[in-house]
Amino acid sequence: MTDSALSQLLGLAIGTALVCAYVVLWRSRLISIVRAIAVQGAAVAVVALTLGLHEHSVEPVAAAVGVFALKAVIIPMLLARWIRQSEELREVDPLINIPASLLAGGLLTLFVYATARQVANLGSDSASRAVPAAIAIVMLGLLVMTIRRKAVTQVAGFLLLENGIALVAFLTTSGLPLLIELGGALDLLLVVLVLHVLAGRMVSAFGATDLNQLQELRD
Amino acid sequence: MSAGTWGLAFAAAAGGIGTIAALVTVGPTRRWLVGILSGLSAAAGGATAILVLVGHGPVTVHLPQILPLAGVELNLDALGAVFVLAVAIVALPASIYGIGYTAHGLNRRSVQAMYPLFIVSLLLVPAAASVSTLLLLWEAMALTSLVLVAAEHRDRSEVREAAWWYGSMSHLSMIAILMALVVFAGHAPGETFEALRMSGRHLSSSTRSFVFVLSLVGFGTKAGVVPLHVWLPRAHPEAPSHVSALMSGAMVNLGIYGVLRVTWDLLGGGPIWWGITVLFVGVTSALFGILHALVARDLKRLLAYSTSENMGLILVAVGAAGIYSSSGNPMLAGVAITAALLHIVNHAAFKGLLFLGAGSVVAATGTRDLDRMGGLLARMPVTGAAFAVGSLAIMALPPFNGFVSEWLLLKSLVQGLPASSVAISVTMPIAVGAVALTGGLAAAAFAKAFGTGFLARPRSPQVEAAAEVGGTMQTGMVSLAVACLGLGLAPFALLDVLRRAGAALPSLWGGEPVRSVGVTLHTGGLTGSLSPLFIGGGLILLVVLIPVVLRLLGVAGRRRVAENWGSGRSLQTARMEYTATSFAEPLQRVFDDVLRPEFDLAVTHTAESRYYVEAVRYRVGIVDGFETHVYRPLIRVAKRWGEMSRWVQNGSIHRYLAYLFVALLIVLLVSQ
Amino acid sequence: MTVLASYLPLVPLLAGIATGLFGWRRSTALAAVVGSAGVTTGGVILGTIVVDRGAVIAAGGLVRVDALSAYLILIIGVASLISSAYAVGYIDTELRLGHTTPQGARLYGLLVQIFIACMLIAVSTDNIGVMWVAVEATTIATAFLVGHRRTRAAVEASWKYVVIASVGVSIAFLGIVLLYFASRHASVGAATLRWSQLLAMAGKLDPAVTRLAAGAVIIGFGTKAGLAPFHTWLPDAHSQAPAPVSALMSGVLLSVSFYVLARHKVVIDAVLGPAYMRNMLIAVGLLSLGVAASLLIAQRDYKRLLAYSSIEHMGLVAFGTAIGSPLAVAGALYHMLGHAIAKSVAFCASGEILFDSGTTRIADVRGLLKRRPALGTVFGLALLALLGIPPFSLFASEVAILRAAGAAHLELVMVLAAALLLVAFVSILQHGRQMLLGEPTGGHTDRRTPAIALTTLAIALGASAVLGVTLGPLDRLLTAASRVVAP
Amino acid sequence: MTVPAAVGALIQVTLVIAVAPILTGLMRATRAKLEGRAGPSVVQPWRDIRKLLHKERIKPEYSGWVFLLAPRVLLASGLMVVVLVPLITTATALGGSGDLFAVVYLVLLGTVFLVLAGLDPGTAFGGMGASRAITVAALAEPAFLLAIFALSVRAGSSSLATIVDSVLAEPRSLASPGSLLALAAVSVVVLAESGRLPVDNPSTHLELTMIHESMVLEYAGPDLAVVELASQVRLTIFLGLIANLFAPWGIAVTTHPADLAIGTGVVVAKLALLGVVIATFEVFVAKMRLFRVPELLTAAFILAFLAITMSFFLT
Repeated sequence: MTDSALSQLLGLAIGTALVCAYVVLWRSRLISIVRAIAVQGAAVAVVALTLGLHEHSVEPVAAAVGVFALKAVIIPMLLARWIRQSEELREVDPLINIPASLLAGGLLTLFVYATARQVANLGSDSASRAVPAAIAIVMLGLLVMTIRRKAVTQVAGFLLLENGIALVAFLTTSGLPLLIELGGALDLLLVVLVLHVLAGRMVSAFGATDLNQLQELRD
Repeated sequence: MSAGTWGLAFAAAAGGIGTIAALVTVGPTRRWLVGILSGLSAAAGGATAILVLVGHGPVTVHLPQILPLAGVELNLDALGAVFVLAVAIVALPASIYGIGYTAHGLNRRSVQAMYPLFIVSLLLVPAAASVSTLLLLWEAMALTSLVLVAAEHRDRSEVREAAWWYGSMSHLSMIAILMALVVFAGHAPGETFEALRMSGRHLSSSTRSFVFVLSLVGFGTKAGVVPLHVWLPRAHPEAPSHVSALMSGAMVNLGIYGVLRVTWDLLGGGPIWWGITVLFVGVTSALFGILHALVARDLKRLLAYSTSENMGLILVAVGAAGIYSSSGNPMLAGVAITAALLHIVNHAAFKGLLFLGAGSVVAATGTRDLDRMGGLLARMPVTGAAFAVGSLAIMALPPFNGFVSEWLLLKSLVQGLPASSVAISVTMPIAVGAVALTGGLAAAAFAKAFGTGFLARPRSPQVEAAAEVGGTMQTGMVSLAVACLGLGLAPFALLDVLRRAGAALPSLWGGEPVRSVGVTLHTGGLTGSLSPLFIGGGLILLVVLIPVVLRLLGVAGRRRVAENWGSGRSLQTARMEYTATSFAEPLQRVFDDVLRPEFDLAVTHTAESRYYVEAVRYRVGIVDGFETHVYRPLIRVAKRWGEMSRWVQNGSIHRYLAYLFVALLIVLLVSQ
Repeated sequence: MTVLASYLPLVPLLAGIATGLFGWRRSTALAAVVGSAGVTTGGVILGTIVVDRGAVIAAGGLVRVDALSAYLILIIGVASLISSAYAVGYIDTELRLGHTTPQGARLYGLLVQIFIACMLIAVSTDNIGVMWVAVEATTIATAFLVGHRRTRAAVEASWKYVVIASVGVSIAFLGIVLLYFASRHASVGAATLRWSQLLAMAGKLDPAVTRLAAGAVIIGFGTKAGLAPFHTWLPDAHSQAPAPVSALMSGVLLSVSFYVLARHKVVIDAVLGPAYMRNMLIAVGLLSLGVAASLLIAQRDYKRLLAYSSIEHMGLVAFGTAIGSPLAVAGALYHMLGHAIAKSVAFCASGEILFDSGTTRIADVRGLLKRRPALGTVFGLALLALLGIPPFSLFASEVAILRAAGAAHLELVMVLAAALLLVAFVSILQHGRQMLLGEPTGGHTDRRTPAIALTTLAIALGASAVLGVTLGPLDRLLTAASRVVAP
Repeated sequence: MTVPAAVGALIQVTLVIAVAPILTGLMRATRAKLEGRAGPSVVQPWRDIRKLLHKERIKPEYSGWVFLLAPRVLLASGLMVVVLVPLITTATALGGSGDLFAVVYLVLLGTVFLVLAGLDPGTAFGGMGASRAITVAALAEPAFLLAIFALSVRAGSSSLATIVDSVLAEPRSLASPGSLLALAAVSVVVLAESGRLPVDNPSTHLELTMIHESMVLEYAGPDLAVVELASQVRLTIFLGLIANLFAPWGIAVTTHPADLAIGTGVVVAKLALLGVVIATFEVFVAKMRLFRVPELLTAAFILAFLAITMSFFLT
């Protein structure tokens, strides 16, 4: 696995991940958001795989398989089933309209590139140069959660955040010790499950999963 | 363990056992046990104080394992001993008085358990010798007195309001003292007063002024000086009377103790503007306090405002001492400090007596409103006589003790200084004028309190049915009355002791300020002498002699009871008497623009014609100026701040996530 | 002893599994109490050993109990003892009043013990990754506990709690990853997540990356520790959760999260020097005091009032740790213990008040001292303890922290903190006065508080008072623990 | 407290008791003559006292021991001041045991007991008089004490004998503006305290206007005699104070019988002169409305204040 092939493949995977983040920010149909999350999960798995093969160690490869199973298959299926149950297909009117949120996403990415330079130039190889992109995905995830009204979109934003952090983990350290990776993945799965159960209760209590209704508990 | 340490230990132990007894026993045994044990604790504290004052040397106790991360340091020196003596003078009679007084529905476990602890904390605060110990005992005193103030919270809503005001202002006092002493300790090798004393003079002048101002605010709040006095006329009247006697007679002194200890002992004195500030605060407190006492209709509220006034007078003496010491006359400062310390002990005696008297009146009649009292001297002879002695003492009239300390206070202000600084030659006359006016108005206020309260005829049925109070309450009052007369006739015994207390403040003492030759007191500086024994004795002798001379001149002994002169009208009713409001009305009109009373006059005319009046309703309310113009707006601003800050937690999850988002951006920016 | 250190978290797990299998019965409830007592004694034993012989390492370096961990285990033990002892009566009453079903009670018993186990793992592990996983697990365990009562408000509270806490903790994970990344580039083959090794190689870690990691860690674990501006989930979660759970969360979960933050502060200070983290923590600490004080003024709900009081106290703990001198850190740790006890008692008592008056609005609760003297006295004393009134221990720790601030010449900051504490004091006193004093406006239920609940709360208050007077043997453990954070 | 000093004091007390009623008689006689009336003889007050002593003793219905004690305290405080103040000789009996400040408080003691006596019977007139008397006394206090401050600053001591000696030693200091202002202040205060005309009309019987009289309305017989004698003694003391503090020539410095005789004669002459001056002043002035009295007393206060600050700046 030559260096140039590695950096091209990494660039491609990181590029797709970043594009998926923008798709989530852009689309208002929930189904396409879920599909974008699935694609991004796959991209993270590809990054893990390439790094594993490049460093000839088994751990990242195993992690890649786990990530693919969890973030490209299981969780998107869960989200799709969730959307079908709640029959809410479209994100109605988010807090900030679509063009403005895309603009904000762009500015955010520039900002992250400007400030997160020092992480990039610590590691010399091509992987760590892509870290600012991963941090950008984290920030975009947080932006989606802050703007969108629907419960599903907020969970999608959370998943963007998690994928971003996973990317940072793989790019900087080609995978944390397996025990931590496993713990993290299990926690992520449980969080999504919990949110799914809570969304079910929210539908029964509030009739819809519009987060703006959640303003009764205030000071 | 020296005798002094045994004394303090016994005082604390007696208080502790008293609390346990209060929790365990029930009914009369509880009242008696708490009363006796608290009295014992006070007596032990007083004995220790006297031991230290007669030259036994300071009592030091060092308990490192108590109070984690700090340890307890106690060191009772001569200065602290004077204040402990003042506490003991009030606490012993008040405890005996409490035995009878708490029989009227106050015999609850929480109230009786806190009373001994309150006395122990009062006794120990002057002995504190490190920052943490002082704060611990200060808060313990505040907590125990808060529970006692809120004792009757079920019966009256004002008590709940008073409890909140008192709790908040005591904590303001504690926080201000904490800020001052913590900053001071920051610049000193340790937190004990010894360490502070060593580094006191080497601090930068800005730090010294910071510590001075904040400790003045902190201790001034507890002493009830004017801008910070608002809690005093609310909390003292609502507390049970034997507790308000303790609070007014003993607790407020500790505010003065704090100012003396921090400013002129630990900081070792300071520039002249310190003395002038303290003097100015004293003058305003004295005048403001006595004016509101003059127009108060509620007896205990009148006494509370007069406490503010007396603390003002003491601060005038302390301020004068500060001015003299910073302008290089330590001997004159000595005279002023002796006056302040003597007035503290005297004030403890007569203010305690007055509050106990008021307590008996409230217990017997159930009302505190002077306008509804009257004729109590006939119905409650012992309480009446005791209250008369207290009133004459607080009016600074011979032969009682107020006269001696007021004389010494005036002598300390009247100094023929060559005009070393314009400040002195202007402030001193103003101070004398203010003290004199306060003295005059005090005479008016307490003539009103005793005159309209106890003389003439009862103006309401419940006062008509009043009967004398029980034995223990009478002993409490009579013992304090005897103390007032004793201190009045023979203060020289106390003055020798006060010399050692004054010497404990080197920055405020020099030479031989007050000598007592035989029974006559001679003051340094502008010489003048007074022998209270001769004047008092002479008065009493003459008062006894005059009827004898009349008898010799053939005057008949028996008296015929005759009707008062009603300019021809025969029917004289109690409604024609002068009440407290009417008695003080001329003076209230003279000081109208200071008091700014609220009038409202409602005249209802008869239906037929406008020229005939059916009923006239006249209501005059005196509201505390500072409360309406300083504290109410502050509370409104705080409430608005509270309302506006609810925007932070408005329930929208998007806003909450936005906080995280912004925080992350800031972190990215900051970590360049 | 290594066995005790590594298997201590199993004790609450066993109690949890027992409740899970046999459902909520008197026996399983008492098992939980025994479990908590076991944890406390474990903490005491570990404490005495660790003070003499230094850290105990077990399970191949995964578990490392030093003085700080032992101290936190003790806090967890004490708080869970109070909460589980009170829960025995509480859940029975909930079952009787129909607020919850037997399945709900079973789930409650299981989840609480898992929650305690996760906290024990978090404090006794050496690996910062495992700490993170444990903290994330506590969020998941408490998610359904907050939503225990299935009311609209409970759903809303749990949703906000899970979302905000998870986002916060994920950001913390970013910090941990960056630290791991810095350790990889420190020296060849030295990539480690073990705290002790990270501390050893602190000199070689890259400052720039550590600075970013520090920011992420403060945001992440600050969210779980309830520090402003990430505190927003806390008032909702603690006011909706059942009383014993909010007692546990407010009392000890905040302290455990702050413990993890303190661990990271030690490493980061070794790399960047004390100034960077001190300024950030002082800012966050003062912001917490400010937010808590201003939201206490016009507070209308007594459970939220206790929640904001937690934010205020955690702000003070952060302020103490930020100063960094041994006295300040000892004061902060001592404050954690005092706050855990006093806050647990206050929340449990608020649960009883809720049963008695049926509402959490301060305006609707009147004359508590007259209608329910025992409950009123316990709640009143707990409030006084939280206000930092002697003899309770919070007074001594507050004074110690402010004294340390004075000694560190942070006069302005200390004055600001003291002023905010005063505002909070006055507001809480005002609300406490309205609830406790005066004439009651008619009691709602004739339900008498079960005796064992009140005795446990009284014993806990007694312990807090005793701790306030003298630390006794605990003093050596406290100084050793503060040595870990402030060498 | 030597034996001759005791003799001097005894002479001083008997002298004042003898002279006081006659002084009041002299003042009434002068007023009568200036108003064109014949007027009673100078000795009339003594005759009134003798008459009252043989009258029946009356106790108002609702009053207590305060009403009975007040006259005795009033007279006792007056006589105590006589013992302290250097009228005939500076070596008075209890010379060292009191100074000017003690005098002020003894006078205040008398006033307070009189006020209480006014309140005790519970009549409207007594209350009205008491309220007004305490108002005047309270407002006169600052001016009185500041005037004393001015005098004692000039003499370097507040004890009366020293002040008199210092004026005797250097009479030039009398001409200084400080002592003139002090004289003015003291005289206003004396008029207010002793209830003379601009503040209160001693000879009126119109209940609504009088202050001093309405308080003693209920007294009769021997008690009234004691009260009358006491107020006359107070007036004599005040005039004696003004005389000796501002014109002390002729006062006996030693306790030699010859000097005492001269001293007595000089003091009687000075009192008579002052009495006549005040009487003539009262003829030409009308009683001031009660709420203009505070302005008068504030003026006195300012005069005394200037007296002090003047002496600071000019020395």
